[in-house]
Amino acid sequence: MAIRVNPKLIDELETYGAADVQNCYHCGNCSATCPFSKEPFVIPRRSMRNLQMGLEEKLKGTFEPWLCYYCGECSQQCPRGAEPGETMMSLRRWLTSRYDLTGISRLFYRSWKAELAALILVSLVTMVAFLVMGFSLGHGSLGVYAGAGALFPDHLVHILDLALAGLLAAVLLTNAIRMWWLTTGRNRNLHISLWSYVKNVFLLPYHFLFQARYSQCEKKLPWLTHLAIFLSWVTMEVLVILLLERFHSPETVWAAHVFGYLATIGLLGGTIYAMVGRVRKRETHYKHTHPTDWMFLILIAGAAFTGIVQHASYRWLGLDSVANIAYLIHMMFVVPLLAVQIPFSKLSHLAYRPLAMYLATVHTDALASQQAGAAQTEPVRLAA
Amino acid sequence: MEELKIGVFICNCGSNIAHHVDVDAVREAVEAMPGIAIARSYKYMCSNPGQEMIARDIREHQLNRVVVAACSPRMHEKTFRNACRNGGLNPYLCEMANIREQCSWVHSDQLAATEKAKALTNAAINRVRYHEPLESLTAEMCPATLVIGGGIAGLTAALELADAAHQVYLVERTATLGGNLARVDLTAPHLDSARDLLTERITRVRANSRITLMLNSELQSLAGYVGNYAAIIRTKNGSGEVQERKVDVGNVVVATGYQEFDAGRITHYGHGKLPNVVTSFEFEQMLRKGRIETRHGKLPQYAAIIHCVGSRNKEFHPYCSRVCCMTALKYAHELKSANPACYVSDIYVDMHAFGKGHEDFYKTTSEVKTLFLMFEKNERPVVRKAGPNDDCEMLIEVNETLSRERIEIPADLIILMVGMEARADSGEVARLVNISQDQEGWFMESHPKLDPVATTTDGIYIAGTCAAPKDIPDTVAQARAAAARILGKIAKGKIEIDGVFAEVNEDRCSGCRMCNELCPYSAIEFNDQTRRSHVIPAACKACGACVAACPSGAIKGRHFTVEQLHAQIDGVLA
Amino acid sequence: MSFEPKIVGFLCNWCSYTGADLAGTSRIQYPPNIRVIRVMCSARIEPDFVLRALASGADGVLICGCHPGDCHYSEGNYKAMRRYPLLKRMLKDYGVDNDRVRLEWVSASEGQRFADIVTDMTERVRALGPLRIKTDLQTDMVER
Amino acid sequence: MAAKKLQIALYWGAACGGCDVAVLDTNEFILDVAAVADVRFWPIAVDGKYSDVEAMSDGELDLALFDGAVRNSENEHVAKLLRAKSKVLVAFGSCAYMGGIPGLANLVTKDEILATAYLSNASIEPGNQTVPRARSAVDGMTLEIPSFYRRVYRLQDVVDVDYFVPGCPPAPDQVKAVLLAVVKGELPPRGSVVGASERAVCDDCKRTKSEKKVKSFHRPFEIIQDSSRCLIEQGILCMGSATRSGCGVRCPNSNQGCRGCYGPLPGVSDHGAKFLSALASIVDSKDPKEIEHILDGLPDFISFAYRFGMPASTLQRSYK
Repeated sequence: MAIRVNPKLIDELETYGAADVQNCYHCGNCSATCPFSKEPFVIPRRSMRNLQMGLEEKLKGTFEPWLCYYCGECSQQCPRGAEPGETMMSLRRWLTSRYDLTGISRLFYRSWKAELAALILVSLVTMVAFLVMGFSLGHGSLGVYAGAGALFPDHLVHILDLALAGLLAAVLLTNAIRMWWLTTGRNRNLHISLWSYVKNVFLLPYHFLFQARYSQCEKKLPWLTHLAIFLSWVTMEVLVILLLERFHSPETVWAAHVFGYLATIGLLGGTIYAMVGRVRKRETHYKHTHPTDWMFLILIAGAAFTGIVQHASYRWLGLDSVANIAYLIHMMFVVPLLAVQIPFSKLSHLAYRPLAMYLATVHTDALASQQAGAAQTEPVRLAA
Repeated sequence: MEELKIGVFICNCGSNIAHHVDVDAVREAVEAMPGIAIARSYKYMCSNPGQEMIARDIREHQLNRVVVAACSPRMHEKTFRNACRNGGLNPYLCEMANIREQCSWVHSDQLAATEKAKALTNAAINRVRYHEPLESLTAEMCPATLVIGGGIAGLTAALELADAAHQVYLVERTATLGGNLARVDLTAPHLDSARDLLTERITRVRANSRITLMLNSELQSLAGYVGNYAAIIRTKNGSGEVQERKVDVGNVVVATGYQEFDAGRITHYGHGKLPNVVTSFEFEQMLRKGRIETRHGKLPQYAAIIHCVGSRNKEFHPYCSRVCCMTALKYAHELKSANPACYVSDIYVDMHAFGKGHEDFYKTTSEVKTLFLMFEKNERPVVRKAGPNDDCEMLIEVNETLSRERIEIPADLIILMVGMEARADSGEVARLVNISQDQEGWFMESHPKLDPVATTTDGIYIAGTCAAPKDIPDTVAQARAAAARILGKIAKGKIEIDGVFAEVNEDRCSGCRMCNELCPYSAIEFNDQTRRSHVIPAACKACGACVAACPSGAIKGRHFTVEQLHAQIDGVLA
Repeated sequence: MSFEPKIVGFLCNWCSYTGADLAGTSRIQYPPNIRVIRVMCSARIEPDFVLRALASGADGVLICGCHPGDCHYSEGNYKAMRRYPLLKRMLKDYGVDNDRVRLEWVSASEGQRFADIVTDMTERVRALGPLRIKTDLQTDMVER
Repeated sequence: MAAKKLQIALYWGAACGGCDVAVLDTNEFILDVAAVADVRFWPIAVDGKYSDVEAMSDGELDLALFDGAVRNSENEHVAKLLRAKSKVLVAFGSCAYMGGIPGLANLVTKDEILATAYLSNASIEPGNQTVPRARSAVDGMTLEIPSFYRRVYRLQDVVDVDYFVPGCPPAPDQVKAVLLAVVKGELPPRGSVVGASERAVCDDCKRTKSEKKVKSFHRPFEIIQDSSRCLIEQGILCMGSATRSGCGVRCPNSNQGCRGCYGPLPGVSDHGAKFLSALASIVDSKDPKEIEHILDGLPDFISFAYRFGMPASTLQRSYK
């Protein structure tokens, strides 16, 4: 059945950051240089083509953009300056907005003012909530940072963290299922055995933690910076969720704190490096910056910095009230970061990328077995 | 017959001949034959010393015949004829024996190769005994030229000739000048106006006193040969009655152009049935009126351009019509500039952007967001009316090659890039001026690479799209090339007719007229008064068909007479 | 020593002679039994030449021209196409085996084809043995 | 003193006697000849014997007209005898000049001829099949008859011939012209053909000639002919375009195609091959199969092409 061409889709993708896609005349240089473009995936040319022709259903049905780690080689090779790298980035943004049923992600990507407003709103709400919680419910005082009478007692913060984590996990999970459905579930002629699903499950945590695929790119530095930021962020999460009390105990438990310091350095260093890169625009993947990229970086950097201030003022300077204020501001960065960025914006890729890797392997196995079946019918060709 | 003094020169050609043929044995075998004044062998006969040796021997030994046993006559016959001429001997008194391409290179057995070389040399000697000196004839060259076709090619050629102060008769079938170019608004890739190109030419043609412009006229007949053609032109004036006028010309430039492919022949495109499917020329009319709109006066939101309509496929024409790709890009630009909100899809087979500035033009067309869709040339798209809930007039279904998807393209207006084909009446024009056509009906040039504007018939030149599809720069270049060739001949004043042609011995011709119909160049005229046939030397191409067929043996094939060939047969079997 | 037939070849300048030259430049080997006479067009070859060649000692005659439609003079080869079958019928009545006289179309690019034709014809005429018209005519004049 | 009378002789080799009759056809003119010439030897008309000729001195005869081909040893013997005895020996008529109708025998072997004549012929009763032999014993005597050559020769193949007069038979006025030329001594250089034109029959033929394109060949009786139009254009075989004129276009004027008895034009070495070349060239077809079909309309073309000149053809006989 013929698929309807929709020339208007390109205009829509321009709002997601794509540019000059129409210049591509399919010489195939990009796919030739892309290290990940191997059968059955043609990265980035197939997506460029489907985008040019406005085949929305096809675009929604592919996870190829998630297999691209924006090394920027393709954009350098492109004779027509069609920026395939940036197009793939914009496709990831567009896909994120497709997976999110609420439509909020689409709103944020289409107008950065909306997203900024949302962020500010959420951070204000967080501030008010914490203050109300701190002064009224917990009867804490500004001057006390830890222990009984602390402005923000550990157990309250825990409840808040867990609640937030649960909410985010739920949202992410629905979007991930929708991603599975769009790319694999509704695909009639792809028969994937349950065993194949189970067998490859280990890929999810593996890619989540190590971004193994990113390491296969030619230049290793981008992978390392990303890994540093990511691991630091995970460490912080773990520390905050599990060892919060230990942090607030008077003596310094070096065994935990050293991880804290490392994670903070990783987060701060990585984000500053990324921001400087995006300002200088020397590497290809830092040439084009979408507003959402800025907001994402600013939030992390802000969270990390305020984290340090809070820790230093409490741990080293003993200024509890300053620590409390710092902690409040810290939360005003962290909550919007988690509440907005994860489900509706850039950070959701932490779920989509590992899932894409996993699905890629599952797809390849399924296709291989189907072809194997087909291979028998191929006429055998004896060695020359 | 004067006493024969034959010089035989046998070439080693380095080792090419000497490697398999014992050259000295051949020389010794030939030396003793009657009439041989001198027999030599030499390393490279075609070298300057080799040629000088021939000239010197002719003078010193008063040679009146020369035989050169060396490579193929197709290679160096001219060289050795010149050598004889330099020695003061008529060039036609020289004969070659091919003992390289047809002997040493193809027979490794040295004994057999040498025997064969002897036989071939002996045959050449036998033949050269009967050679007669031949002089090339000259004929006056009439400086006037007939140009058929008033398009850009005809206009350019006419101007070029008239500017060189020569009389030109420009014959145009229709009432207006400009031909196909007059039906075009802008030209690719610089979007300059076709009207400006033409008006400049037409005003100069009308102003030039040396160009006799004959509109509504056709060539009725053309008789004679290069330099001496008599053309009869038939003109229909306003009131429908016909006058005929005879003009004498030396050369003819055929610039009759092309006709567009009838898009109706491809039923899938629905031209003629769906109102908004237009051909490129119909779209040009829209552009000239300055308003791009569908038949219902609506600005098209979706426009589609389909390439290769009638070109590059098995069913209609295998060749590429060369100009449609850039014209299609021009339309994409014009559509977008007329209505920026219009989504243009360009459905093509391959993008032939071969000329100057074409690739950039292709790139800028991409930049204005034209959607390029490729299809396989023999799997043409199908156009159908869209359904009620579609937001477009028509849908084009095609297998898109780049994405290997079967797609449907929305279109409110479809422009068919119709290809070029030979004019329906090109057969008559070809017969009138006695030139041949290839199987597609295009006129055949004398040599596709070395001689593109001349034809195998001397004095008849072809320029522009009547020979093959081409764009304006090539057409103008060919028109000027044809004019230059003619000016070269006019400057010489006389035309040289090669000495080799057929000749009727009127004392022997019985008027049986067996030969009249055999000549494809109608070079044999029958004189009703004297009841004798006569060969026109200039028109005769020396194929020898009439010589062999004349039952009285009254037609002599100069340089290929019966005596010469009989002698060669006996010689080769000696 | 096996019988070496003498074959006279009449080749047209524009196609078959050029094809034979191409066989040369490509060094395609073929038997030396053929001796080529160049004419401008196969239309110039008269049946009389064939008979004269046979009477002068040839064991076979090969006539070559351009493929129909390729003739440099546009219709020359059609004349050869018409004369050859009538000559072939006459030769049959003369008792000369039809394999001894052949008409073949060879284009300027068919060097290999020319070599194959010459090889094939040489073998066929060798199998037919010597024609011996020349010697027979000489003995006619002596013994009655 | 009265001019010495011309001594002339006529003889007939393998002939039908038509040429001798042609001499008489000059009607009263023969009396003028008789007035100026003595016919010393003319087997058909006067009683001269071989012994009379053998008794003559060499060159005694001023003119000898030899008609008929050389088919057996007697023809050759007399030819050599007359050659010796006469100043001018003329091959008179197509048989002597080109082999004529008897010459067609060269298409078959001597044995086939004898078998057809004496063995397998319908009119021979079985058991009475005797084949003539050069020497045979009859009534105790040996009977010698001239030996039957294995092929037919032209006069010039056995002796030197001074002049050739073509025609089967030569037209009476041509005979008269030849005799007058001899009487007046105005003869062209030795070896040339006399009594015929240097142009083909078409030159004198009154039929209108236009461009020649033949789609099919017919026998004269098969179609209704247009007597004003060239025969070959109507597909009727006529060798006039390749044959010397001089006969007064007798055959085409009686709606019958010329058969070429006056021989080829000067410079043409093979009469039949030349006509073949012309005829085939005007076959109006470019398709090999259609050409073969058209040529099927010419059964036994060799016999038509060399009807009067098989021994004069390049191959002279068949090699079956």
